[in-house]
Amino acid sequence: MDGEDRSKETVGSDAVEVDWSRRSFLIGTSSVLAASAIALFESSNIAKAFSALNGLQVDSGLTKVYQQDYYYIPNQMTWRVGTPMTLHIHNLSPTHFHEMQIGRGGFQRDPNYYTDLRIQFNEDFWDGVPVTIKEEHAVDNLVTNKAIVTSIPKPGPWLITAPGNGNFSPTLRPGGSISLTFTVPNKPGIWEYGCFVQGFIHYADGMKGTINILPA
Amino acid sequence: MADLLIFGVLWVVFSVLGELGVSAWGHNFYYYTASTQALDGLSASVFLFRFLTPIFVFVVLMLIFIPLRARRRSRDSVVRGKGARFNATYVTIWVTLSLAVNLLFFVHPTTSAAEQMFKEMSPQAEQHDLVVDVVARQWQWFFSYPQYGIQNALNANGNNVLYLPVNRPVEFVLRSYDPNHPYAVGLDVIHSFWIPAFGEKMDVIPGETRYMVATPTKIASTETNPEVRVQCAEVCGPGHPYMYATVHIVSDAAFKQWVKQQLKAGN
Amino acid sequence: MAARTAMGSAQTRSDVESRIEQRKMRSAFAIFLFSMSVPYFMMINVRYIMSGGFIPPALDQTTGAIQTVLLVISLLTAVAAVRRVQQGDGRGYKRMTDVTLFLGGVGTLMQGYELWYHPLNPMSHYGETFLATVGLSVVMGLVGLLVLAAGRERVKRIGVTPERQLGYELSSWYWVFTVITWVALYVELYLL
Amino acid sequence: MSVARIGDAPLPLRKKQIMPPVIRGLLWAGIGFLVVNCLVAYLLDPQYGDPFITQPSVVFGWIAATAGWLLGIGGLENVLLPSFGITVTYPEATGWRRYFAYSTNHKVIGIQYLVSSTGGFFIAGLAAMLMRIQLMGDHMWFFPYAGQYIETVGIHGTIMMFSVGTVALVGGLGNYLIPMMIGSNSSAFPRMSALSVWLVPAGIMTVILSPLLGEWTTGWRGYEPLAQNDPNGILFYYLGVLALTLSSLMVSLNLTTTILFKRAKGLTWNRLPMYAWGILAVSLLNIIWLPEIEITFILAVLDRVVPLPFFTAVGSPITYLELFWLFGHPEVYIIVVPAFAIWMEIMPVMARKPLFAREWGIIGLIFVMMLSGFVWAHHMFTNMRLTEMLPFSFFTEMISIPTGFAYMVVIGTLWRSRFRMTVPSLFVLMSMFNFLIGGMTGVFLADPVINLQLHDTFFVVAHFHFTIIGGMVFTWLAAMYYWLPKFSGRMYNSKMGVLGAIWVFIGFDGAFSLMFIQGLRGMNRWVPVYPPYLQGINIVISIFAFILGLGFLFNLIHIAWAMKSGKKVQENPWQSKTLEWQTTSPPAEESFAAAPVVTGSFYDYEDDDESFSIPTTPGPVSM
Repeated sequence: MDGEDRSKETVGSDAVEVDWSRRSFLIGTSSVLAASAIALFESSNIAKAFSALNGLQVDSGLTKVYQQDYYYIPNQMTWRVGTPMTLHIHNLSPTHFHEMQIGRGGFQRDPNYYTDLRIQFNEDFWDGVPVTIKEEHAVDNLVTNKAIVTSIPKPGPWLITAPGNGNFSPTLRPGGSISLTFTVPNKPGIWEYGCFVQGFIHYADGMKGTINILPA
Repeated sequence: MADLLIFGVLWVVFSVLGELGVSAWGHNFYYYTASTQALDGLSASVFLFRFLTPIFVFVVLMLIFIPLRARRRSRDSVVRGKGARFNATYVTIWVTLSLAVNLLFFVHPTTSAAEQMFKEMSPQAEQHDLVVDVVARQWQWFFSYPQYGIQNALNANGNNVLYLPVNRPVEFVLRSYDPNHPYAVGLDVIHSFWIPAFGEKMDVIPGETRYMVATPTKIASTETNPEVRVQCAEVCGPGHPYMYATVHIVSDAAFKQWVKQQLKAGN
Repeated sequence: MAARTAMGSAQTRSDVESRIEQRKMRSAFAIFLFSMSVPYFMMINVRYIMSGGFIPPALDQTTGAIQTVLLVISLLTAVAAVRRVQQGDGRGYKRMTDVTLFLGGVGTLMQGYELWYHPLNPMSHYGETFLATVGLSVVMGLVGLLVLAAGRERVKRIGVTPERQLGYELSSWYWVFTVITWVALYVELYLL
Repeated sequence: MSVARIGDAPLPLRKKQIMPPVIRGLLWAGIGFLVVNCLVAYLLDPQYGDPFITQPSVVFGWIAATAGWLLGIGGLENVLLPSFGITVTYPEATGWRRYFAYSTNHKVIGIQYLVSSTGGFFIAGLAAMLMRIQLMGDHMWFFPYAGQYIETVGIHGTIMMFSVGTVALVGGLGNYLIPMMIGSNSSAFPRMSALSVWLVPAGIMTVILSPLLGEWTTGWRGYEPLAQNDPNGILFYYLGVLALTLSSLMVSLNLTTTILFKRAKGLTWNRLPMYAWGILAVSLLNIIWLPEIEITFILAVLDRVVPLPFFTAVGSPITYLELFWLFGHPEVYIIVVPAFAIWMEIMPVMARKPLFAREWGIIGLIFVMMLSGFVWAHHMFTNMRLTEMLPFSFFTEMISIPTGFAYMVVIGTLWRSRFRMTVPSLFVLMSMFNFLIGGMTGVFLADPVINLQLHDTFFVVAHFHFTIIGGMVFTWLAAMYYWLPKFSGRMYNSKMGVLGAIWVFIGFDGAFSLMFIQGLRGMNRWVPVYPPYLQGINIVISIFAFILGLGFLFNLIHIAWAMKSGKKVQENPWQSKTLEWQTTSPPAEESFAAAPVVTGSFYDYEDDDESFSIPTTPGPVSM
């Protein structure tokens, strides 16, 4: 609401021929359009190319996995058999619960009417693996299944050791975190990890990743 | 005058054809009805169809007939139209009729059917109803039967399932929270409880309790007709399409049997 | 506005024409203010939907009262600035606007202080509406201050002519609008 | 711009190479985003795990980016600095360049709006095609994840509603035509609309890029409390829509003032063109309801960023629905009211007859506008108290009466006319037919008992597509063909135009009338997977939808071709009497060399014969 338009008045005495180059305009706008298209549709491939550029980086020691709605950062890792590891899982979602199961060998499926939902992996990575819980914060529950679990923090009712509750899976409340210390067992090959909470929808919506475990 | 006559004849003919079509197909408007409530909605729809058909035919015919009749041919020497810029009779009839039709619609199917629905949902009418507690969470339905002590009705595969006896009013008590994480209110969103064959749906709102009443009229199940299923109708996140449950409408005896079996299974 | 300059300067036109033109601009400004008042109506509604007439005892009544008094004084100086500009007194306008800017700036700062160090729980129904409503007022206040500062700079650089007078007037009126809405919000948030 | 002072020797022109404004705007937007985002994310509000983008940082970064974009495109030199009294010469672009720069010419702005809208239409249309591909299967097969499909639905709806529906007929055609129709050479606030037009591409880009922050699954409504639960992409939904609605709000302020205060001499309220009435009605809706929804969206953003619990599960989720639909239903009238006005604008010209019962047409527009504020809760029959249903049901049914007046006026105008069956009139008839179906199915939805079955099914999807595509997009095409000679001085190819009309009509009616049936058979909304018994009908719908998409593309290409190399025609090929046709086609920089004076009604065709007279004293233009 400022009222005046003065720029025009002065132009007359100070005539300038505007010249902005057609080429820079075309290149600029089309590259922005191309960049947005690439950002939308090709971002995952670009990320893959970048991670391939980095080469094979084997995780050891403290390895952090962040959980978001509905994906993991990172969604691929490389481990080596016999390496001592501390897996620090942190749920960054402000609202949702997340878990992290590791397994392979196909899925147990939900035999329901018209959908094909995956419940959990057939083979549990943590079977018989000694795991130490180093710290925990806002853990909803930790199903130990057949893992050999020792807990440094005082185990509460969240530690579910009874059989029949599914695979080893720490379920974190929003903002929760847990650190698991273990030595990578002699189970080389490609493993998958995923989150199957909330009616198994998180996995169905892309919350998954792969671990390549190299032989020693 | 000739135009008016031709138009009138066409209107009557097409309206009659339309009405015949409504008679032949109208009862099929809901495709599959398995509750009295669906039948109420269906009869309201058929009534609307009956009344709207001549109106629809009138306007569509006008939109086709006039341009064809009044079309300017290349040999026309006169380019101007001849009609009036105002015709009190036409405007009066149009305005009166549209007002009358809308008032009628408001009185007849709208208010009368709504009153019927309110009556079914009144506390007196619900005394002998079967009460089913429905809990919606992202992205699952849970059903419990407090009158029978069933905590969480499950089928053999461990999926949530809804069993209803035929011809007995059911009162669904709808709530949205996560029974596995009742302290995590952040997970609650709006869902909508819908059984297509029952002809009604009701939203499930976090922090509130809503009710829906239905009286099943047919023995059916999701396997025999997929319109008999519980489906979430309000978008509730990526799991929304998977948020459904199977429904079985069974005879009274079969329902009692099912209750026993559920209690035995400790559900 | 640009159309006016395109048509030529004020000297070539009759006074009547320019008065009509000014009336048009004022009416357009009124429409603008009408539109801008919708958010305030909404926030007042939202408060009663969310928390009814509840006023928490923790609310800092003193700061609220002081900032309201400051802003009301700045409203008076803004009106005085309009008077000055109508008399063609650019220097007077600038002086008055300086006072308005100072008082308004302090008032808005105090609002910002309340927003930052609020004694209320933001998860409570009153707290959330309080924060959002005061926040709305702060944002509108900052815009108003920016407009006032623009008017002040402009008058310093180009001075007042009948042609440009309306812009100065309207920037002051916008501040008056901001203060009036704050007074309404103050009554609604602190008293009722 | 080359300027020579009369009487002087021509000045030597200083050549100055500048960055193209669009590029400069993008650059400044990028810099603004990076700087402010990093500032907030790393210094003011660092969060655990050092994420580069946090919710607060992206909000402030977006604000800085939008400001940078608007300033870079020319706002700095033309608006911000002058308002502080600082004079800078920023040369005005000429030729094709001015369409990509800040320009105060209402015709340039109109074209800029139209191009942005068309871009949004085809982007959102592409999203619709992707959805239809997925729906050809009953399980996830095209999209990897269900959330992505639902997000695509949301992007489709958002862009269609806020950058096409509310913009094309108001910001686009309104900015171009309204000043000419009322005999003015400019709109009331040319600098405001010169900036507001650039908010549209900014808003579209924001919504399109929202997946980068994370999928959001609320559809075009940003529904709470789901929005609080969704990943961060919802923030870009709220911010993008904020930019788009802000643009529409500015358009409305500008056009209302223009119509109220810049009318030509003799253009009394009795003579005001129907389209101006339509824009006036729409603008009043915009002026009231857009600030309302903007504040609602800001509250929703605060819910996530601060956080406050307004609309979360522990807050009052129903309040968001009320506030949204309070705007949401007027929104659909914001979309169709200008379409009604365009029917009444085109039809008398084609019928060579005075507009029948003009007052009733205006009454219809005004009453639709007023009643639209009383009907919102029919979107909420499934979640409101029973006792509250009937009043809203009543008003919803009553709003069909003023809507019907548009039909009454057009039918009365056509009766016993000399009707020219041209491509615009064909499109208008098709639009009226489709909107009629949309309106009639609305009667079913207004009935609470039936609504409880039909709500949130594809029946509703079909219903509102019939009103919006049928009512608005078909009319938009009619308007584009009708005013094409005005824009370009050239004419479309009749055969191609008729082909385009029939093509779009078949695709549209085929796809969406089947959706009624599909909804009745139990297909709910926002689902990429569905029970197998619905697959057959979905495949047929998808095929019709692809036909429709290609049809729109065909019309776009045809219109673009006709503008560039169609047959040249005389200035007033339709022999229309409205003022915008009393100028050269395409109009000169200043539409009217001298201010026109209106001496008669624009819609009196009855007294004319072949030699057609202009009801205006156009001044030097025609001499």
